[in-house]
Amino acid sequence: MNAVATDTTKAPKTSKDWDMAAIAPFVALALLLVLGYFANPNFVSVANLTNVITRSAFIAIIALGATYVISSGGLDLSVGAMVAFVASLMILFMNSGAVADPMLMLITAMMLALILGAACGLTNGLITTVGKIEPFIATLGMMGIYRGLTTWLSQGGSITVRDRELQQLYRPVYFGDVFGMPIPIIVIFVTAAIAAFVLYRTRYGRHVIAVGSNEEVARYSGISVKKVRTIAYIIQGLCVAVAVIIYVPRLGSTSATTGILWELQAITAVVVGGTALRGGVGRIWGTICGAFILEIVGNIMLLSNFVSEYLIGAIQGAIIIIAMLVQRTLMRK
Amino acid sequence: MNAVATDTTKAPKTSKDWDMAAIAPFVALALLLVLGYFANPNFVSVANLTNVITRSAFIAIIALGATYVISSGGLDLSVGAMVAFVASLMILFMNSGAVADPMLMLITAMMLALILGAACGLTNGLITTVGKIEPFIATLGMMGIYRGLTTWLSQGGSITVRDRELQQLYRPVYFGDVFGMPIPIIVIFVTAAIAAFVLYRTRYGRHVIAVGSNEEVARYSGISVKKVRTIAYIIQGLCVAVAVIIYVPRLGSTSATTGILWELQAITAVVVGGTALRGGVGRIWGTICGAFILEIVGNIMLLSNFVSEYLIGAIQGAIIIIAMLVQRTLMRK
Amino acid sequence: QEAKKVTIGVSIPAADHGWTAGVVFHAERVAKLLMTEHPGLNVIVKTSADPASQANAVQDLAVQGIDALVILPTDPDQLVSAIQQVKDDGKFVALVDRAPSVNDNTIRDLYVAGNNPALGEVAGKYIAETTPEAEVVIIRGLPIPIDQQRQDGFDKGIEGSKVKVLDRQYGNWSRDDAFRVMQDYLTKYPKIDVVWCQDDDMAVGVLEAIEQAKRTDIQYVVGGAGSKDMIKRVMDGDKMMPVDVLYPPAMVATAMQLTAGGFYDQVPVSGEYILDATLVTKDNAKEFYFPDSPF
Amino acid sequence: MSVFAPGGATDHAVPLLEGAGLSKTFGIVDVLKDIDLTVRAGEVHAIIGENGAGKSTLMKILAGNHQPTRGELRIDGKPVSFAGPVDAEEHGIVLVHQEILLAPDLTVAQNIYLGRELGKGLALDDRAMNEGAARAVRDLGGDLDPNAIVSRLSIAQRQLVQIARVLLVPHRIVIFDEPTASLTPHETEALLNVIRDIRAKGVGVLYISHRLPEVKEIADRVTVLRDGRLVASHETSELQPADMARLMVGRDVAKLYPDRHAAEARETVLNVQNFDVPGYAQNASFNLRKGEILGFAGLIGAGRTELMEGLVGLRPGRGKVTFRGHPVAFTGVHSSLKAGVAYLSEDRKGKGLLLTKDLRTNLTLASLGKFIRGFQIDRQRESDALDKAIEDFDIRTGTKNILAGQLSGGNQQKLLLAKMMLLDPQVVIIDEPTRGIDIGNKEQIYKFIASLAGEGRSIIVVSSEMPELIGICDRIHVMRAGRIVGEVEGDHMNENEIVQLATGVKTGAGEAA
Ligand SMILES: Nc1ncnc2c1ncn2[C@@H]1O[C@H](COP(=O)(O)OP(=O)(O)OP(=O)(O)O)[C@@H](O)[C@H]1O
Ligand SMILES: Nc1ncnc2c1ncn2[C@@H]1O[C@H](COP(=O)(O)OP(=O)(O)OP(=O)(O)O)[C@@H](O)[C@H]1O
Ligand SMILES: O[C@@H]1[C@@H](O)[C@H](O)OC[C@H]1O
Ligand SMILES: [Mg+2]
Ligand SMILES: [Mg+2]
Repeated sequence: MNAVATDTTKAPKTSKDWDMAAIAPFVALALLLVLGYFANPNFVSVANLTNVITRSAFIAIIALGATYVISSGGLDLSVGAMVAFVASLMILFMNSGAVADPMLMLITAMMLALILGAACGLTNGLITTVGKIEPFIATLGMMGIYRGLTTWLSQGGSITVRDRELQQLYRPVYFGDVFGMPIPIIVIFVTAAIAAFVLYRTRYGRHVIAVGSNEEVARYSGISVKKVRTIAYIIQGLCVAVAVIIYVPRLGSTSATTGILWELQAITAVVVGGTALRGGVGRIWGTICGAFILEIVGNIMLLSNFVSEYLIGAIQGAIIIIAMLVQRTLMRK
Repeated sequence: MNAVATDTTKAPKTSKDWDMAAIAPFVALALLLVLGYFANPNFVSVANLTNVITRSAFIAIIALGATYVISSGGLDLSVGAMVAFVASLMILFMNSGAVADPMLMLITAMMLALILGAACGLTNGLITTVGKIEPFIATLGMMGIYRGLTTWLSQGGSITVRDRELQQLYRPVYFGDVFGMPIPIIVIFVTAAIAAFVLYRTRYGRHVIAVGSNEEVARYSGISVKKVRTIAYIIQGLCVAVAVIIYVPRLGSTSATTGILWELQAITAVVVGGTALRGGVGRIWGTICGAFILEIVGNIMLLSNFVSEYLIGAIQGAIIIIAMLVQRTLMRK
Repeated sequence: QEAKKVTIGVSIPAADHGWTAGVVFHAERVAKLLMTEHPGLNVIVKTSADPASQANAVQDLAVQGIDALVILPTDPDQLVSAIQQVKDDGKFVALVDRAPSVNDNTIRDLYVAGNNPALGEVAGKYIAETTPEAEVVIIRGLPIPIDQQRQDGFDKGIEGSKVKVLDRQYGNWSRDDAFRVMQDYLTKYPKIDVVWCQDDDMAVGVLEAIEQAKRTDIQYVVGGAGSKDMIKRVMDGDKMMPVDVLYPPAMVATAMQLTAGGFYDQVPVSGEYILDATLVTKDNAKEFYFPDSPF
Repeated sequence: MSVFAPGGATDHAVPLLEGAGLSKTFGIVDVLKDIDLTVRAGEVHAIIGENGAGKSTLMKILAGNHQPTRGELRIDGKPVSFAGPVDAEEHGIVLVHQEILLAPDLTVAQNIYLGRELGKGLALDDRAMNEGAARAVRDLGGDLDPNAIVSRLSIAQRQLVQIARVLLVPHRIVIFDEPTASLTPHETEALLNVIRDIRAKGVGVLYISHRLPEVKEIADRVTVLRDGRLVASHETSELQPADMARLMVGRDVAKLYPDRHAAEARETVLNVQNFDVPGYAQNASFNLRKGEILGFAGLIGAGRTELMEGLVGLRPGRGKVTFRGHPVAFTGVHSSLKAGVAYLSEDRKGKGLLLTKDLRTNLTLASLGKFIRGFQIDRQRESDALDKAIEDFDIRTGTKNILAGQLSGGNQQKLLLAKMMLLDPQVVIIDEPTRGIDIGNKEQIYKFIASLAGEGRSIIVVSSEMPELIGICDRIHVMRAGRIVGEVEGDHMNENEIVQLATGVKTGAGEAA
C-alpha cells in the first residue's frame, strides 16, 4: 500500500484478530452445510459431498496458485483461458502418438502440461514485472491470447482424446480413488499442503508476503521484487497444469470455451477464503474452503427444487454476498 | 535566512510530469490509426470511423463511471449485468403502456432508467462501504443478482419494444445525428465533459481522488469516505443508465446476455486510458481514448484480411499488451 | 398403475440466447404437462452454463435418483463421460440435438435431433439455387462444434456453385456482436449479395446494420432456427428475409414426451428421431408460427 | 464557532485544555497511567520522554484519535469527549502527527486544503489555493511548488506540507508531535518562529521533541513522561537540557558522543569516482576507509539520500565504484547486501519496515538465509534472534507479539538497525540514524555506531543534525545541489564551516574542481 501515510492511530490488527479472520470462512462453510441439509437431505449424503468436493478440485487448485499471485500483490485473469490452452496442447500431444507405450505417453503428456503451465506463468510474470504492465490488463491480454490460440488449435471445434485405451488408462486420475478417497480430493489436499508449506515455512513464502505487503520495504531489504512476483506467476501456471491434469480425464476433451470464467471463480475462492486482494496476506486453507463454498452453493441450487432455473444466478450472487457479510461480522468481533 | 533553507536548484517534479502519462494513450491511439490505415484503407473513411466511435459509446460512457469508482479506490464488476437489468426494466415499462403519449412515455422511460441506474449504483455502493465487503466480491455477487433477475424478467428470452411508433420515435437516439454528428458521439463528449468538470474542478472530485489515494488521510481531513465512495458507485449507475438509454433504440431489445463482459471492457478502457487500478488517479479523457482504442482494435481485425477468424482474440490480446507497453515506454521518458 | 413412480432428469443449457431460451421454455412447459398427465411422474429440469457445470448437474441429478436422463449437451464431446456414467448405471438416456463424435447405443437409448450439418446445407443450397453467383458473408456462432458442423454443411451446400464466401467471422450468437460484425462487413465489402448468419437472433443485428447503412446491394439474409419474429417476416413476405431454416428448440419437448411414453405407455422407445432442417418459405411459414413462444 | 471567540472572555485561571487522570490500555499493555495535564492559552508546553514513553499516544487522545481508557478531558473547564479527530478540530484542537499523513497522489496545495477546499460557486478556486499553499509553506521557511505531487517530495518537504496543512485549520490548541525530527536547522528555526507567533496570539501549543536545546529555547513549561507516567512538570527556566535528559532517562546522560580514536592511514574500503545519479547528484567522488565514520551533511534536497540510494543500486546511477579493491556496479540491494554494503533508509515506515507484520518477520526479512534449516525457516532461531535484538538494541515494547507499526517511532528505528545488522555488513550507510530518537537511545546508537567502526567496519552517516555529525564522524562531506562541495575534518568540523559550505556562502575544494 502507500508509504506516505500509514495509520498507526487506529489499532492495527494483532495476531489475535487474524485468527478470527482465518476461521470465518470455515464458519460460513458450516452454515452452508446446514442450509444444504434443509434444501435437500440428499445433500449431506457421502456420495453427494464426495462429488462436490471432487469437482471443486479444478477451482481449488487453480485458486491455490491465485493465492500466491494475489498475496504477492499481483492478479491473474488468464487462468481460465490457460486451462483451455494447456489442455488442448496436452490432448493434441496425446493424439500425436509421439510415444508408443500408453503409460509412458500419459506420463510424458502430464510432464508436458506442467512445463507448458510453467511457461505460460512465466510469460504472464515477465509481462507484468519486466514489462511493468498493470497485472489486470496484462493478464486480460494474455487471456485473449491463450483463448485465441485455443480456438485456432481446435479450429473452432473441440479437441478430444482419440485413443480409447489411453483414455481408459487416464480415467482413474479423475474417477479413481485410493481407499475410497477420490484421487482429485487427494490432489487438492496434497497440493494445498505443499502450498501451505512453501508459503508459511520457506524463505520464498516469506518474501511473497513481504513483496505484497510493501514492495519498497522488500526492495530495500534486498529482495528481488520482480523475481518473487514472476515465480508466483509460475506457481500459478503449475497449479493450472495440475488442474488440467485432472480435468482432461474427466471430460476427455476441450474446446475454446473450456474454463470460461474460471479466473473469476478462482479469485472469488481466494477472497472468500480471507486473502486480501491488495496483497500481503495469504490464506491457503481459507482458499480451499472458499473453493468448497462456491461449489457447494452451486450444488445446493441444483439439489433444491424451489428456485426457478432463471433465478439461480441471482441466488448464487446473493449467497456469496451473505457469506461475505457473515465473515465480516465474525471478523469484527 | 529562511530562504536558503530548502535547496530549490532542482525543483521537484510537478504536475507537468504527468502530462506524458496523460498523452500516452493518445499516442497509442494515433499509432493504431496508422496501423488501421495499412490494414485496410477503408478504415480511415469517415463512415467507418463514425461507426466505430458511435458503437464505442456504451463502453465509453460506462467507463466514465468506472473511472470514478476506480479512482476512489473501488471496482465494479456488475456494470454489464446492470445494463441488461436496467434495459429490461426500461423496455418492460415502455411495453406496459403506462403513459399514453409516446413522447411523454419515452421521456418517462428515460427518467426511469436513470433512477434505476442510480438505485443499482447505490446498492453496490452500500454493500461495499457499509457492508465492508471487498468491492471485487461484492460487485461480482451483484453481477449474479442483476443478471439472474434479468433472466427471470425475460424468462430466458429477449425483451423487445413492442410499440412500433415508440420505437420509431426512439430510434434517432442511436441512429440520428445533429449537423452530421451522430447523437451517441455527442453524448460521449457531453458526458465526458461533465465527468471531467466534476472530477477535476469540484470539491467532490477532489475528494474522490483523495479517498482513492489514501483513505486514512481523507478521513482525518473530515471527508466521509463512505459517502464519497457510495456516490462514485451512484455515478457509475447513472453512466450505465445513460449507456442503456442509447443502447435500447439500437436493436430495440435486450436479453439476459446483453452486456456480457462489458465490465471487463470498461475496466480495460479505464486502465488503458492511464487510470491506476489502485486508485488515486483518474483520467477522464484517457478513459474515452481507451474505449476508442478497444473498439478500433476489433474493427481493424475485422477489416484486415490477414488474420484468421480463429486468431482474432489472440491478436486483440496482443495489441492491448503492446499498446500498454508503448504507454509505459513513453511514460518512462 | 398410472401412479407408477418415475423421475426424469432433464439437463439443458442455460438460456444464454434466444434459441436456448426456447429450449428452457419448452422443457419447463412440457415438464408441467407431463406431470399433470402422469401423477407418479417427477420431472426435474436443470440448466447449466458450460460443459463443466453441466457435468456437475448430471451428477447431481443422479444423486437425486433418476430413472431417465434427457440431455441437450452444451458441448457434446465434453459430456460423454458424464452421460456414460448415467447410462452405465442402467438408466434410460435420451440425447437431444448436439451429438458427440461417438453417438451410438453404448451411450444413449434415444437420440432426438435437429440436424446441424443439414441446417448449414439447406441454407447453402437455397443460396446456391436462388442466387447462383452470390457473394456471401457469413456470421458464425460461438467457437464450438455445432457451429463448425453448420459451416461444413454450408460449404457442402454451395459445392459446385459459383457462390463465393467473402468472409466468416464469429458473432457469438449475440445480436450486438452480429451488429458490429455486419457494420464492419459493410465497410469492408462494397458489394455483398447475401448474408448467412445461421441464427435468427443474430439476424436482428444484421438487419439493423444494413438498414442504418442504407445499402441496397444486399439482396437477402438467411438466418436459422425459426424464431417467431423471423418466421413472421417470412410469412409477411419480407424481401430481406425470404426464408428461414428450421431448428426448433421444441425438440427437447419431443424427447421428453418420448421418454415419458417409454415408462407409461409401454411403447418401446429407442433409436434416432431426426427432425428435418426444414426450409421455411412464405408458403409454409404459417405452420411454424407460434406467437406465444418466447422464441 | 463560539469556541473561537476572541480571548477576552477566557479566564486565565481556567486552562484551555485539561486532561485529568488519563489512562490508556492497548490490549494488556498499559501505555498511559493516570496523567494530569493542562495547556494554557499563550503558552508552549513541551512534552518530553523516551521513545515509547507514551507521548504520541497522549497527544492522540487529546486530539480525538484515541479514546482514553480512563480519565476526562476538559475544554475551558467543561468536560468533553471527542468522537474523532474531526470532532476535536471543531473544538479547535489540531495535531501535527509524528508520521506523515498526506494523500500521495495529490499536489501540495490539494493536500493543504483537503477537506476545506476553497471554491467559487460549483468550481474549486485552484488559484487561490495554490497561492495560499505557497504562502503557508513559505511562512515555514520552505519553498515548494504548490503543484508538486506529494509522492515526489522528500520526507522533510512532506513534513512542511503537513505542518502548513494543520496550521490552516482554525485552532486554539496546536499539538506538534516531533515536527522537527526531519527538518534541518533552518526550517526548524522558521518553525519555531511560527510557533512564537501563534503563541503570541493566545494559542496553546503542545510541543514534542527529542532535541532538548530546542525545547529549552521554545517551551515555557516542560512535562516529562517515563513509562507512561508523568514524572515531572516544571517551568522551563528551572531546567537545563541536561536536567531534562536526566528526568527522561532516569540517570545522568553525561556524555552523548563516544570517545573515538581517529582511524587514520587505514586502507580504503570503498572508493567512489565521478558518480552521477541523474537528476539528483553529479560527479560525486569520495573515499571510505576501514573503521572510519564518514559524515554527509547538507540542506534538505542536497541529494544525499539519492546519492546513497544510487550507490547501492536502488536508483539508476553511474560512475566508478571500487569496493575492497574490486570494481563493482550494484544493480540492486540484493547485490550490494551480498557484497556487504547495507543501506538503512531514512523513511523507516515507507521503506524500512513492514508495519502490518510482527517484529520477528521484520527482523529477519533481509537475512532469512541465515535462518534456514533444510528448506524451512527455523522459527525458534528467529525468536531467539528477536530476543537478542530486543536486548542488544534495547527495543522497548510491552510484548513481543505486536506489529512493527505498533512500536513507537524510536523503537522502530532500533528495530530497523537490528534488522540490517543481522546481515553483518562491512559498510553501513545510515540515513538519518537518530531521527525521532530520544536522547538516551541516541547515546546508545552513537555508541553502537562507534563500536561498529571499532570492529573495523566502515560507516557512512547521512544526517541533518550537525552536532551529531560533528560528534561522531571522523570526516564530513558537505553536499549542495547534488554536488559534494567540500570536506571538513579535524578543527574545521564545526557548525559554522558546514553551514557556509552547505549554503554556498563559502565554496570548497569540490566545487572549485
Ligand atoms: N495500537 C497499539 N497497540 C499496542 N501498543 C501500542 C499501540 N500504539 C502504541 N503502542 C505502544 O505504546 C507505547 C507508547 O507509544 P507512543 O507512540 O505513544 O510513544 P512515544 O512516546 O510517542 O515514542 P517516540 O518518541 O518513539 O515517538 C509503545 O510501547 C508502543 O509500542
Ligand atoms: N521522488 C522525487 N521526485 C523528484 N524529485 C525528488 C524526489 N525526491 C526528492 N526529490 C528532489 O531531489 C532532491 C534531493 O532529495 P533529498 O531531499 O532526499 O536530499 P537529501 O540531501 O537526502 O535531503 P534530506 O535531508 O531531506 O534527506 C531534492 O531537490 C528533492 O526535492
Ligand atoms: O442450434 C442452436 C442454434 O440455433 C443457436 O443459434 O445456437 C445454439 C444452438 O444449439
Ligand atoms: Mg511518538
Ligand atoms: Mg535524505
